[in-house]
Amino acid sequence: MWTVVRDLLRHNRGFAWGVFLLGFVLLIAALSFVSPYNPLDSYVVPPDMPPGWPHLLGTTSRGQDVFWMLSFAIRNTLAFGLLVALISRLLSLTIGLVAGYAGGWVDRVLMSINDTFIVIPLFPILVLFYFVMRDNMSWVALAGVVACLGWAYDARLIRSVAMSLRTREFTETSIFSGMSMSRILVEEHLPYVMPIVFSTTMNNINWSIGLEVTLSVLGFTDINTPTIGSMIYWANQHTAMVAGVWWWIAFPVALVIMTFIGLFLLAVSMNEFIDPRSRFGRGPT
Amino acid sequence: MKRVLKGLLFGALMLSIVGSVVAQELISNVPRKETLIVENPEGTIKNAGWFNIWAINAGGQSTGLHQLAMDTFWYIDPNKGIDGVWDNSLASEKPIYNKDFTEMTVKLRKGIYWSDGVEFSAADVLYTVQTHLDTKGLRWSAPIQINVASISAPDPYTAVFKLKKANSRFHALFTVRWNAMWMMPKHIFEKAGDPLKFAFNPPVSLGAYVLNSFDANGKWFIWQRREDWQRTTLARFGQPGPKYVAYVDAGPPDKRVIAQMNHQLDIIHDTSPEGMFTLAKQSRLSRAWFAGFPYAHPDPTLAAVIFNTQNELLKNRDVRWALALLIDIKAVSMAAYRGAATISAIGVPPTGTHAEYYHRPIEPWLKSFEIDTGKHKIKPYDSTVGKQIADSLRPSLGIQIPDKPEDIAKAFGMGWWKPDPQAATELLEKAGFKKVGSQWMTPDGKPFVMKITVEGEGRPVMTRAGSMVAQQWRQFGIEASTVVAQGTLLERRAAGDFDAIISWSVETWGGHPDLSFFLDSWHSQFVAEPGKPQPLRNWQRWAHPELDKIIEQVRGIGFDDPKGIELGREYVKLVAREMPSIPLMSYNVFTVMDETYWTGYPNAATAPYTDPVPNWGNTKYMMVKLRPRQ
Amino acid sequence: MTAVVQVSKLRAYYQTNQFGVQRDVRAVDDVSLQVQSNEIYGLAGESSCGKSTLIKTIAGAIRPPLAVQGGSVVFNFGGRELDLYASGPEAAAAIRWKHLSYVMQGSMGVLNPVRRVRHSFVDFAFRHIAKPMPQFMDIVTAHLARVHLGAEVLQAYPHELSGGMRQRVAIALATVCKPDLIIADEPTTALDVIVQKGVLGMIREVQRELKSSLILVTHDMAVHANLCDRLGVMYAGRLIEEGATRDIFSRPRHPYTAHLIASLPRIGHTATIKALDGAPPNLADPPAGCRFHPRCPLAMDVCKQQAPAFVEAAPGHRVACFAVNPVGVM
Amino acid sequence: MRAYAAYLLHRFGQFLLVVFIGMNIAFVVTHATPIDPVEQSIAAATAFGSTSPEAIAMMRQSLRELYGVQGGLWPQYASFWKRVLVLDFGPSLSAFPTPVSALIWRALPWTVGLLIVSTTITWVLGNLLGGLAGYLRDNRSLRVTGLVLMGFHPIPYYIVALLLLIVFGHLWPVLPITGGAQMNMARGWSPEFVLSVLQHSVLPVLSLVLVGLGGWFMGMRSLVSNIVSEDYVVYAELGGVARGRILRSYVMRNALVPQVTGLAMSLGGIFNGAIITEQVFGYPGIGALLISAVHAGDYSLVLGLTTVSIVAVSVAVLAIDMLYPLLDPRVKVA
Repeated sequence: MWTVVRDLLRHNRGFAWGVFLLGFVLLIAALSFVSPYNPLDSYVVPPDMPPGWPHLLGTTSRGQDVFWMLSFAIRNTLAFGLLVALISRLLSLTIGLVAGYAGGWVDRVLMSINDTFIVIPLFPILVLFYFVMRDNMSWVALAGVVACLGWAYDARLIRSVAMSLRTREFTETSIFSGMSMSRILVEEHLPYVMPIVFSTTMNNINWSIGLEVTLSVLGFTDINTPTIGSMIYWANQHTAMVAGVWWWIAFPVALVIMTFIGLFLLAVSMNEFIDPRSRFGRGPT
Repeated sequence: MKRVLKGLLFGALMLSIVGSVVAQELISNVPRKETLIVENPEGTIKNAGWFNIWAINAGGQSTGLHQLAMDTFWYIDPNKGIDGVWDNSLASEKPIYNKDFTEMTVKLRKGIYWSDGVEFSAADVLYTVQTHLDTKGLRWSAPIQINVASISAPDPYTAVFKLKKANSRFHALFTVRWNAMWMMPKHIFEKAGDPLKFAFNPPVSLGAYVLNSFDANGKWFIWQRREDWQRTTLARFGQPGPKYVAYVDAGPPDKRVIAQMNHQLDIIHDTSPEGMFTLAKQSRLSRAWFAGFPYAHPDPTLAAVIFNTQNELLKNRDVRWALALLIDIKAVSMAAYRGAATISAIGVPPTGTHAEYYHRPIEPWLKSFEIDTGKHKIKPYDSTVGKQIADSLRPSLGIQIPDKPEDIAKAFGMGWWKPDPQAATELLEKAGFKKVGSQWMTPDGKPFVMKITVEGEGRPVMTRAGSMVAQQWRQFGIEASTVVAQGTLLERRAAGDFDAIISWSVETWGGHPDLSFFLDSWHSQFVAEPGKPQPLRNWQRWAHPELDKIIEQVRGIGFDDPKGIELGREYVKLVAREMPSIPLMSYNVFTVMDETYWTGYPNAATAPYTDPVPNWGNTKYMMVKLRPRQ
Repeated sequence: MTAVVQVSKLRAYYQTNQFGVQRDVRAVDDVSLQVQSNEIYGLAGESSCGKSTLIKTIAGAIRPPLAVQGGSVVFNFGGRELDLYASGPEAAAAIRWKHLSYVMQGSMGVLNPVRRVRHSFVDFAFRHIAKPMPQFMDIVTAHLARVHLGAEVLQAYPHELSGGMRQRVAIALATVCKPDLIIADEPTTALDVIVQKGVLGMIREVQRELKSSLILVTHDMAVHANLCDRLGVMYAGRLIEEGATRDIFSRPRHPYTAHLIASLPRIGHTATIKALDGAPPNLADPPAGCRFHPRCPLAMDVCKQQAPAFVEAAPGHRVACFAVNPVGVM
Repeated sequence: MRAYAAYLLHRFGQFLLVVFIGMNIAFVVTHATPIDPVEQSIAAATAFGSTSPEAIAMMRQSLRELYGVQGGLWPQYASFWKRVLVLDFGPSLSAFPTPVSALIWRALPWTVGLLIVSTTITWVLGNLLGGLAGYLRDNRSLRVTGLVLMGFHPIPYYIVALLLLIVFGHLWPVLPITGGAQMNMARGWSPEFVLSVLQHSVLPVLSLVLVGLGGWFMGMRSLVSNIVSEDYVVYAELGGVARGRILRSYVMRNALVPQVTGLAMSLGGIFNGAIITEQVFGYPGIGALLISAVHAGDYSLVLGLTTVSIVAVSVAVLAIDMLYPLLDPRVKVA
């Protein structure tokens, strides 16, 4: 595993860049733990200061230090992405493996549902969910909903791998040796699909972060939790762009773009490593 | 290969050319110089082709429809008015009540015509009222059916309302403050069938303008001055300036600012303080109500922290007062308006004529006013807060900050409650709360949680105020946070679905001292069961015998009876003691007017003749003052 | 008799670069041979001895990681000479199919899966035959008859044809322009025996009619025996014996060749053939000296140090073995 | 032929399933909303004026009758399906009594236009460039294009739209940043109007295209770079078939097959993008309508919109699925 990472680092430019970008982003996120300010408090520093010293990235019109806000924001945003990825991985793994292994009508049923979730326009449904849950729509809840809508595409990939595994003789032997389906899936098949799971995770995190930002900016989330989205939301509330407080929007956008490209490069390079025939169909929402 | 790539580049080029080079006029077929472009805060009108304003929000109303095409008996101006606050519009004189207020007679002006040439007469009044009596679910059906026994027209220019019960404020229904019950054209509606299903497109106008064209997707409405504008009530003040008036959906605040910088939007309805400052700095010809800071027009609306007093914890006056004493109004004014707020300590907005009727006379009482924290008595009022705000802004903003006390009072308000955490602690402990570590606990030992409901993007300024109040409570050890109820705020406010909400339960005429406009609805007879929807405007769901007594006395006296002011002051003292909602400031609206094409907009210093906030029906008076820039 | 193709000192390696580790697989190592016009030249050897690579290289069908390291391939079509790797791709493209055609190993996948067979003929042959479309189609149909296929296959999609039919379509496609040289790589593997016979017979007919030369690669010595005029035997990327098929079968010089022939089943031959022990060498680092010595029954010390030269042991019969003639190359 | 029939049947079944599941989610969610359209209307109608409390009680009653929002869940569910089948969603509650369908048809053309134009551009351009990039591995300009496109690919629609808004609306204000066409211009096929519509669609389309291109580009590129090593391509080159012809009929032609499936699968995502883009650029499509409908607690409109969008997307997918066999003769029930 580590040798693989080392080799990738040494010989795959995309991977190296991805690691670099993400490393940077993570560093910023980590800094939030030593922040001198409480992210919920406003008017703790003079407002509207342009980037410079002591406020590296300037201050917001709410009297918050952009740099430290950013560190909290990116931390929460990443946490959100990870949570969504985690939950949706579980779903897509179970469904993908079972469908691929069981085949037959089980597969057909599962995949029909799967394709449904791929085709349905999710955004309207997400917005609706917000209005049902209103202020109970904490970002954890949101993560739950997003995850439940975002597993389908990867379940398909996993299924295709699982199908090929099914025909391998080691599967046959384990069946003959009387292993239960669940054990076969977990002990025999899981290791083979792990690589593809990793790479899809990156794309999934990207996708979910994209949703978080969009929803927050449109005011469809809890604005008390600082995230990249809610930062931009507050900036819009203060018409930061026209007021010339560009640093309030520019830096969050820049950082989130870094995150996207970083994760994305990882996904691409991992895919090249696993299987050169991989495709990326889905655009982020 | 190369060829293909070249082709692509070329395509991209064409795209940008389509975009840039063919830069067009803003509006086609209408000369910009003769057109006033106004923001309609309703945004995009879902149902653009619907002009039947008597059906409950079926279409838009501040699309120019109720500003330019509607009319009714009287207008009360939130500021000074063109000649006096009161204007007899379709009526030729003030309402005439019999002595026990069970009958109201209205004398109508002669020579007023609908835009299709039919004369306006008592017949239209009769038809309008009768239709509302006969039809359920029209906008004003309910109040008419509750109040009116019958209506008659002894002659074509007189209408007599027989009322079911005494009501000294019945004329308020026909007195425009933002809007009022508008007159229907009999000759159109009687042919139209069901008045609930009739679109009234194109609208026949009783105002000085008539519809020219509108966007099927509801983004813009263009009105045109009537050829026979002399035959409308506005004619008394001369010819309206703009030949065309366009009401448009100007998009989010930053787009509005951009649009005005490019002189594509003459009147911005409202923007963020920052947007206002940007325009003041960068757009030479942009004007606001105040020539300098704080710019904004104070609407006769009192923004407050409204408690749900049916909520167990908040039934106790001491708790409410404690929460009030934790607020530093200066910080709130900063957070919400960057200091551009007009604060008020009492339950009346510090606007229009109210300062001289209420704020100034009441101040001595406020200064001596005491509350008992259980341990000792304190005098919470600090008369210098307004001055403090002005002083704190002067270094950064310099000369545009007034220094004459009365100017400061006009711009920033007078005094407010001084923050007193000590007293708050004592009050809470008196109410049985306990502080455990850094966290306040309720009498039954749960953490003291306060959720402040705000409207979010809908009302940025109020959202910002809410977050600041939450922050101050949080810093004191109360688990406070804001909840965004975008779009659902009105409904949640009515349902009492909140601990505290940043909104307003006090709205007044502005120009007139009578408080019944909101006060009447505060009577305990209207307070809804917990969970049931509360009719406006007693959102705090607060009942008090003394209040009921005041209200009943107000009902008994005339609209202009000076005794009304006395009763008003009683009300003010009562809510100061009880603190059912914490008054913050007037709702300041950053209406920005661009003088590139038009001059003569209203302003505080030289022309306070009306409220510039363009979604007010009263803004029709602005049209006659506007003149093209020479 | 003129040489249609002249291969000299040809070297072609598979170069892989796995995470910085450079590996050369010397699939074709210093091979020289020539093919006369109107002859069938067979290439024999175990699988993965480099024969496929060799003819790929001759046909110029090289894709990375395969790369030519040295030597030359010179064609001579009707007096016009062409050095494949010296002259540019245009020149190479010009001779393709008109003079030089190619039947791929396992021809199953050589037809565009999403287009009808007809289009393949048009794409490949139309411009060479230079006749208006109707005549061209007649010619193609007639030619298909030669390989016992009806005109209807033209309208079919590849996946609608059986393996045998596809193979025959491929052969028809390769021969329709009457090229001077046809290179056939295992044309009959993956076909069942009956079909094999038919196809081979057919290839021969066609070749006889067209008077074109044919390089035929197969590991099946029997096929060589009854088809080829001359035969070259490869081992571990090198040509180790070459001569008239008759001579080689009657008197194989090289112990490896001998073994190959011996392993052919013969009627009335009951004694079981003792299998050759050991496996063909890893071409990434082949053994020093004669690459066959680890498995050779007659291996001598010299075999371990030096590689034997590839020289005439008899007229028109070349061998690389110290046991035959003790000449080495440094 | 029978294979084709079976295939079609299967796809159609899938189509029905998508619609069914989608509808149910929409129905359940909308009916779980705590928003009461009646209270919304009353609140909106009386927000400014002075209305006496008894009056409001009366108003509430009559609106309930008017809107007909009484009745249990099951009757509503039944009537919901009836309405779906005839595509009539009754009157909009936030624009009563105008029928929902009227509002939708007014907005739909804008969205559909936006989607068709942007998707076509994205898909064609992306595949073209991707194909070239995969075939001509070492073409500098293509490499650069690829990098740029891949840079945009992972960025969410909102951010890209925001960037465009700032650049062309604020820093270099040459393009309209709101609305669908110029104010007060007569609708129709007059050159001015068409031009104006084009001009207003530049930014929305651009944002959708920028985000979309990368996916197709990469997909096509990796497909092509695999296909060039397929036997039939190698063989065609040995056969001296013209390069252009090989690229078109052999490489691209085969790579398109999975890309078309990809298109069908990504339509949903693209639609989401359109909604957001419309919101950012105040484009008069159904995206903006949907959001305002949700704000207004207008069940019937929200339901109508969700239904229409789900059906529209699924129909588009079905159409693509039906064309698919023309592209790939080896059609089988997948």
